[in-house]
Amino acid sequence: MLELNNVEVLYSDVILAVKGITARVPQGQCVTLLGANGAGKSTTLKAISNLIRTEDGRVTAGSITLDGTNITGANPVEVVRQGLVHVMEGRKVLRHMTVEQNLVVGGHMGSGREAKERLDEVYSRIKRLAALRDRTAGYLSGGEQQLLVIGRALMSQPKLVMIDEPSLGLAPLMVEEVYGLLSDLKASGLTLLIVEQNTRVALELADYGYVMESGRIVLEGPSGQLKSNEDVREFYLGLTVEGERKSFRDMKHYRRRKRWLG
Amino acid sequence: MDPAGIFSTSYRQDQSLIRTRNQAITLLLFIVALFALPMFAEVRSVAVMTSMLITAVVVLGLQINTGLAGQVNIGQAAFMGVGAYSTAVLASKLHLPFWLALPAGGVFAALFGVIFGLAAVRIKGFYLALTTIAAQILFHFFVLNLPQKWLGGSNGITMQPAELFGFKFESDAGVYYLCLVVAMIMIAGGYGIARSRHGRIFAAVRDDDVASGMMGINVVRTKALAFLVGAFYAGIGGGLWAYYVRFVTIDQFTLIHSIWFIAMIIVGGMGSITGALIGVFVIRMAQESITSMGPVLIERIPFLGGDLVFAAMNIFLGGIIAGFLIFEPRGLMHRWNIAKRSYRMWPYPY
Amino acid sequence: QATYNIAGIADFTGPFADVMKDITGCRRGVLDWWNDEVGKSLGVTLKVKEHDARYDVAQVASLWPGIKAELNPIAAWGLGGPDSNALQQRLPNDKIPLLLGTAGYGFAWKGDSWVFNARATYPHEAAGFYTWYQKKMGSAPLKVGVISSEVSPAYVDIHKGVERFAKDNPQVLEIVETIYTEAQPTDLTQQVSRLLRKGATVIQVFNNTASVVATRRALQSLGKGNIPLVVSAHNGLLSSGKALGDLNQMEGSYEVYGMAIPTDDPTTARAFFEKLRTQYKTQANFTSPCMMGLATSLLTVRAVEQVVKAKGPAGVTGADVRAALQTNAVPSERTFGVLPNVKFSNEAPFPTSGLAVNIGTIEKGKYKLIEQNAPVPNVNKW
Amino acid sequence: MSDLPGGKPPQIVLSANHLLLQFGGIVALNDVSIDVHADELLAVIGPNGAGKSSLMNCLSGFYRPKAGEIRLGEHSIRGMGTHEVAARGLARTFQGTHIFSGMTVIENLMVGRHLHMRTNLIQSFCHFGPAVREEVAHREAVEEIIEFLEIESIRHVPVGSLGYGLRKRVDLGRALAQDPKILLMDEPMAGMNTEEKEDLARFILDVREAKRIPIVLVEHDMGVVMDLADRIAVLDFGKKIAEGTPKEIQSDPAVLKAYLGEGVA
Amino acid sequence: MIDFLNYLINGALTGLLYALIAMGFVVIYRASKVFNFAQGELVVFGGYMVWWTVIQMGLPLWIGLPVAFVSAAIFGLMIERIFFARLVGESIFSMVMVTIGLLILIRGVVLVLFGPQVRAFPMVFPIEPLIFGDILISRSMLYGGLLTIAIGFGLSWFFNKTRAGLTMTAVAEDHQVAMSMGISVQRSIAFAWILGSILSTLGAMVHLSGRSINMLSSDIGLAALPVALLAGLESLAGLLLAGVLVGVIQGLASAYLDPLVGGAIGSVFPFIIMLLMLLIRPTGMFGWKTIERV
Ligand SMILES: Nc1ncnc2c1ncn2[C@@H]1O[C@H](COP(=O)(O)OP(=O)(O)OP(=O)(O)O)[C@@H](O)[C@H]1O
Ligand SMILES: Nc1ncnc2c1ncn2[C@@H]1O[C@H](COP(=O)(O)OP(=O)(O)OP(=O)(O)O)[C@@H](O)[C@H]1O
Ligand SMILES: [Mg+2]
Ligand SMILES: [Mg+2]
Repeated sequence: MLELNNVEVLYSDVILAVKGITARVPQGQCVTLLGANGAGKSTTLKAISNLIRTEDGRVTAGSITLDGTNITGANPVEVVRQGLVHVMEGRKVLRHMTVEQNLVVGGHMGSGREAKERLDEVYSRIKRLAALRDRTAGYLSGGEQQLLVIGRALMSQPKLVMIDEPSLGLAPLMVEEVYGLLSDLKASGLTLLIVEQNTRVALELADYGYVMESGRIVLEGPSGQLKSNEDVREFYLGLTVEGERKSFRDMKHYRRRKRWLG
Repeated sequence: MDPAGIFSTSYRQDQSLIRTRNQAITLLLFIVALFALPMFAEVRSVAVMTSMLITAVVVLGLQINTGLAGQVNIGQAAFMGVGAYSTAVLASKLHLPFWLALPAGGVFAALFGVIFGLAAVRIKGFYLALTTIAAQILFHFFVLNLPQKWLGGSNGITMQPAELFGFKFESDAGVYYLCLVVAMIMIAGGYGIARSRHGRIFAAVRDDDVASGMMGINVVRTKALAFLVGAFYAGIGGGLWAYYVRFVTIDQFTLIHSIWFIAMIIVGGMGSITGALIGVFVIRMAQESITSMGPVLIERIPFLGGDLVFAAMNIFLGGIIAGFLIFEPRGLMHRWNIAKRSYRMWPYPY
Repeated sequence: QATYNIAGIADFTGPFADVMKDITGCRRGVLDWWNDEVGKSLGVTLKVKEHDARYDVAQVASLWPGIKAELNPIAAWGLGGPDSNALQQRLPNDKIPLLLGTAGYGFAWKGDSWVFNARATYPHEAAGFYTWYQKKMGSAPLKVGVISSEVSPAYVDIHKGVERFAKDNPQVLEIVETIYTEAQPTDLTQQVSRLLRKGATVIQVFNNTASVVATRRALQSLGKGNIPLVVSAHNGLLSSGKALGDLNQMEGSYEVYGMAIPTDDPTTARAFFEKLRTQYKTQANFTSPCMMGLATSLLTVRAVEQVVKAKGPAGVTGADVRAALQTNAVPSERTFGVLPNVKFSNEAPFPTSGLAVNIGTIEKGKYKLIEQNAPVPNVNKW
Repeated sequence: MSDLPGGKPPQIVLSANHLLLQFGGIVALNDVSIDVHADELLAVIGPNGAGKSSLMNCLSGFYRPKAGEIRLGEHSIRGMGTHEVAARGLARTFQGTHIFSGMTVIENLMVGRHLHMRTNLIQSFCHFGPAVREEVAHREAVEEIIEFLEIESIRHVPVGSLGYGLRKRVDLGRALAQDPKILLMDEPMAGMNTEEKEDLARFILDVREAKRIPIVLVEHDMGVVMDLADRIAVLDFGKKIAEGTPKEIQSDPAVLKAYLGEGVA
Repeated sequence: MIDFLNYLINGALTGLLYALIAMGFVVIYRASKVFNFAQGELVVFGGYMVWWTVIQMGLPLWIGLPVAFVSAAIFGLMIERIFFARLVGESIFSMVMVTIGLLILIRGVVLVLFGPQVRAFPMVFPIEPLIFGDILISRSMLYGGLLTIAIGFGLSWFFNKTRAGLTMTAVAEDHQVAMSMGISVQRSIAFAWILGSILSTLGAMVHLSGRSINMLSSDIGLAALPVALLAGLESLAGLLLAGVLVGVIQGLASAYLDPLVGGAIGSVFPFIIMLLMLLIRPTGMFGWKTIERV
């Protein structure tokens, strides 16, 4: 459905943040993009939705296609109209507007009636939001905001949703709730591209995963396979080779293995 | 920034402005050239340079206040006016020597500025920017309506030329040197402030005043300080202006002047001292060349008529500013930095 | 043929842009005429070059040294405030006289000046009018309402001067109130009706045309169209009339200044202007701004004549021109009646003795001269 | 390390008593009290919206609690401005990123040194002798931290262009640059992968060892909390529902219900 | 007493005129987050459009005015096309600064197109005032005032209740977020400027009806500024209240204080009120409070 082939992204004409990555998100599947800080995950998503243009960045090489149509450097508005929504890092709610207004705006495309229906649909999917209708979004707690931005994305009836770190700063129960939501979205046939740091839950949900390091894809494969990959186990799941969790207290006396051999 | 291969070997060197010998030499030559200007350049350009230097001082203040500390200020001309009037009053009524009257003017302007600095503590963003317009209005009103004896009201104040050890700064060249020396001190100071502790807390408050507070920065004081510095520069500029024209009236310090000052820091690039200087240069050059183009055009194509030609000039001026913003919204300095960055990476493309 | 330059400072993009064309046009016209009919025989040619200073002191100040170096002028022509503000202090060193077509200001009332206003101050001119009008109306002192503004210090200077004159001459007039407006007043009905309730029988509007229009409209909407306004040269009856739609709307109002009134009446000034337009293709209309242009330029050329007659065509300097201006009276006929007899003294930048003003009005929709050379009483400094 | 040698009662560095904080209808903090002992790491956990950040904000003087008392060392800091609290030696890092995005990493850390710098405006203006010397001196201090956090490579990079995780690291560095008496950290590990969490955990342990300052840590990653914390306080709906050692907390039914959920442990 | 009533009523009406002009600011702000410094110039341009169609072309009002509004709208659109289309995604700040460039530019354009002369402005509203006993009210101001109230509430409803309005409000919240939702920031900005120009033309119509127009007419923009800030830059209905407040205080001040002071103190009052109000409520009476979560 979504295909990137060796895409390069350049910020303010000097910083090459993504150095040619190739990836594909098949229809109806959930793909996750893992990687260290500054690996270029968010950048990749911004490149797809072409929001990088607001940060003085641009795609300098490669192509991005959605259902066969080339959307490289397309107007973000077009991208959304094509059915691809980008939920940005850090729960970007419209802070001064109420929850309901946020959702209404999310459904700004299409007729008023459709919007109304979708609104009810979202409320029924995400029960919490219904209760918060008239609260000012800026004052919601982290989890509520995360649910809100996802709900807002749904308002535009997307075919594919890209979510940047949905579990960022969420409490365990909240993480479960959010991923619960994501998995039944997936079940209802929505295609998902998720950037995550919380590798465990991400790999639970995802069918396929990519691992980025400093702008390149260094590892990819079906999530099952990734889960069993040594490096992923060590660096992303924090498991010792024997498989039980390392204690964070041992960090001091622990030397990092040379990584990503082969 | 240094070309690839050159690295700083000490923190002092890493912090200093001038790193390589060539940079030092260029700077030196430039300064020499400035001092030699009246000897080779024709009168017109000396006069233009003089007004540029004065403007530079004022705009530098604006840059520190707005570009560095992020407190947008559209009342800079009013601050300049306060300085000019204070200097004029002190010099002509109390007969202070200029080396006292000039700084005093700066101080008075600074005091006036602090008032708005304190307002800036609660009022932020556009709201602040627009309240500083009030400075303009209040300045105008008070000068006109306070007793004539104090500020001359509608009469304005006439002044004698600045005088030092019997030398009168009266000739065009004389005034030029006066402005040059003062401006160079102020510019050096500008760089000093920008690079030291104070410049940093200004920028900190600009970027995130909540976090700054928790870094132990007294946000109230810092904002007030920013306005104080900015207004002080404006005041010094005003004082120079007073000694340049030797007659001050309110209509020399109007809102439109403030707006031009803003335009200059934009074109030059927000937050950079050098940028401010570039901005002043570019805009004043544009203005001057356009005002001198006018008469020429009229002589060439008389049927156009003066009104049309000169009106068209305004379109150019506005177009220049807008053009700069459209094609380099972050100002010339930003373009320059990018150039330097890629130059540093050279020969690698990115 | 010796050629001398004159520096023309113009304001094509500032507040006086609207009157600029006529001023510069008529200034040039006079030079064309003079070079052709007088200069040739004297062996002198005069040239003017205009610079736009936007009525902005900063512009004038930074332009001037260049102009001076480029043209080395023997005289400069300006408009008013900013020009004299920027230059008055340095002219004595530059040794170049600056001539202005506007009336003078109180703040310029200083001795030994290098600035010359063709006319006395606005308060002088107003005084001339009120003295005449008070006699016309009978014995009781006039009740005057003043519309002014603080947008420019010049306006403030004007009403301050007039207030002073009223204080010194209670038998002539009493000012019921001074009202302050913006550059473009919104509805003035309230303020004007207040003036009327305070008994104003004439309203002085010396600031700008917009204010004249607003005041006039206020009077009309109050059904008091018969109350006369008195205006000056820069917002005269013609331009105000045009701004109102047609001259009739200024019916019964007056304009006053120490220059010829640009009516269609067959005056010598009119004849002179016709000559300029027909013979010298002058691009301008016969308006009060044009009069300012004529006044400045005529004074200049007459002064130059004096100098040349005295020391020959060679080596005429700005100092000579100033000396000639200060020493020689210029009788009215030498300016084709554009100006009354003008005699500068060393005590002020404008003529202070033997002053007279002309008064124009609209009568039955026609713009006509109603009084010539009305004497100006003594006005004290304010 | 709460059981100090000699078993004498732990010395209390920071204490908040019966804090009450409201926003309109919402009660963000409801009679919350915590003590921070010398040289301990106190973790504060709780569901989203429980009031953890609000607590941090009260402690650092950003929010003014309606009622309650806050003491840093012996004197009360209630009602003080944030900069005064900071001046008394309290440093903090932020949930989300609150760094000075317009400046480079170095400059950010140098701002952290602000409290310890003395040059006045005039000296900065001249930028000679003392000003420069002070700059250099503090620059050395900052370089140590940079080395410690292993961010040498991005020294001169404008922070605005850094990824989320690196920003958080700079944030920590800035707090350390203040060399505080006590350090509050609000979700420092959010948005990091396990490896980076391990690094950060290492930094935290190092800080404790090197500087021996108490730390209050708000964090959602149970693994981190359970491993690093000496004591844990649990907030829920603005109330403190439990406090104790990781062991106790892990087995506390109320906590399991409100926060951990049955699954995690 | 009657005087007092007169000042009160007319002050209120003048205030509503300010509010109408200020609406230009707010609409543009509310749909693009850009504060337009060239508002006064837009007013002048709109005014000249009316002058041009009605006086110059001699069209009857009922044709001339619509034509004027349309051409003003086109002008607004052109501004967006030429200047802001390219700036989408750039910092708000640079957009705001572009309006400063516009200010200077439009002045030039107006000078070139319409010349500097003071022109007669058509008599859009009948000149004779309404008279109730001793109270007299200028019709242009009264009708203008009523119009302003209607528009104020209308726009307020549009921006707070309708989907289209909220969508633009989203743009005012954050361009990037709006884009991520597929909202066309560009369209929103275009709309803002079109609406802004139309409102300005309306303002010019009320302000100048039966008076005169030239460059200086742009000062009204400055006079309206305090009203916009007093109300808060996001609030449309609030403008009405703020306008009345400012208008009345200014009216009374200039009526009773000017003579005492011997100066135009009335004209500084709005700014003083504004300053005080902002010190108490930093985002005006009804503006969005800044949300600071740490
Ligand atoms: N606006 C920008 N300008 C310049 N460089 C940028 C910009 N945004 C990101 N970068 C650079 O691009 C690289 C990738 O950043 P990105 O935000 O995509 O990382 P990430 O994988 O999302 O990290 P994190 O997990 O912390 O969010 C980083 O090295 C960063 O320095
Ligand atoms: N400035 C504020 N104005 C209004 N309500 C606020 C404000 N700050 C916090 N709140 C409310 O107080 C409650 C506690 O918020 P707080 O941010 O402290 O929770 P938290 O425990 O930090 O949640 P998270 O784990 O998501 O950070 C929330 O309901 C929030 O909506
Ligand atoms: Mg990211
Ligand atoms: Mg929190």
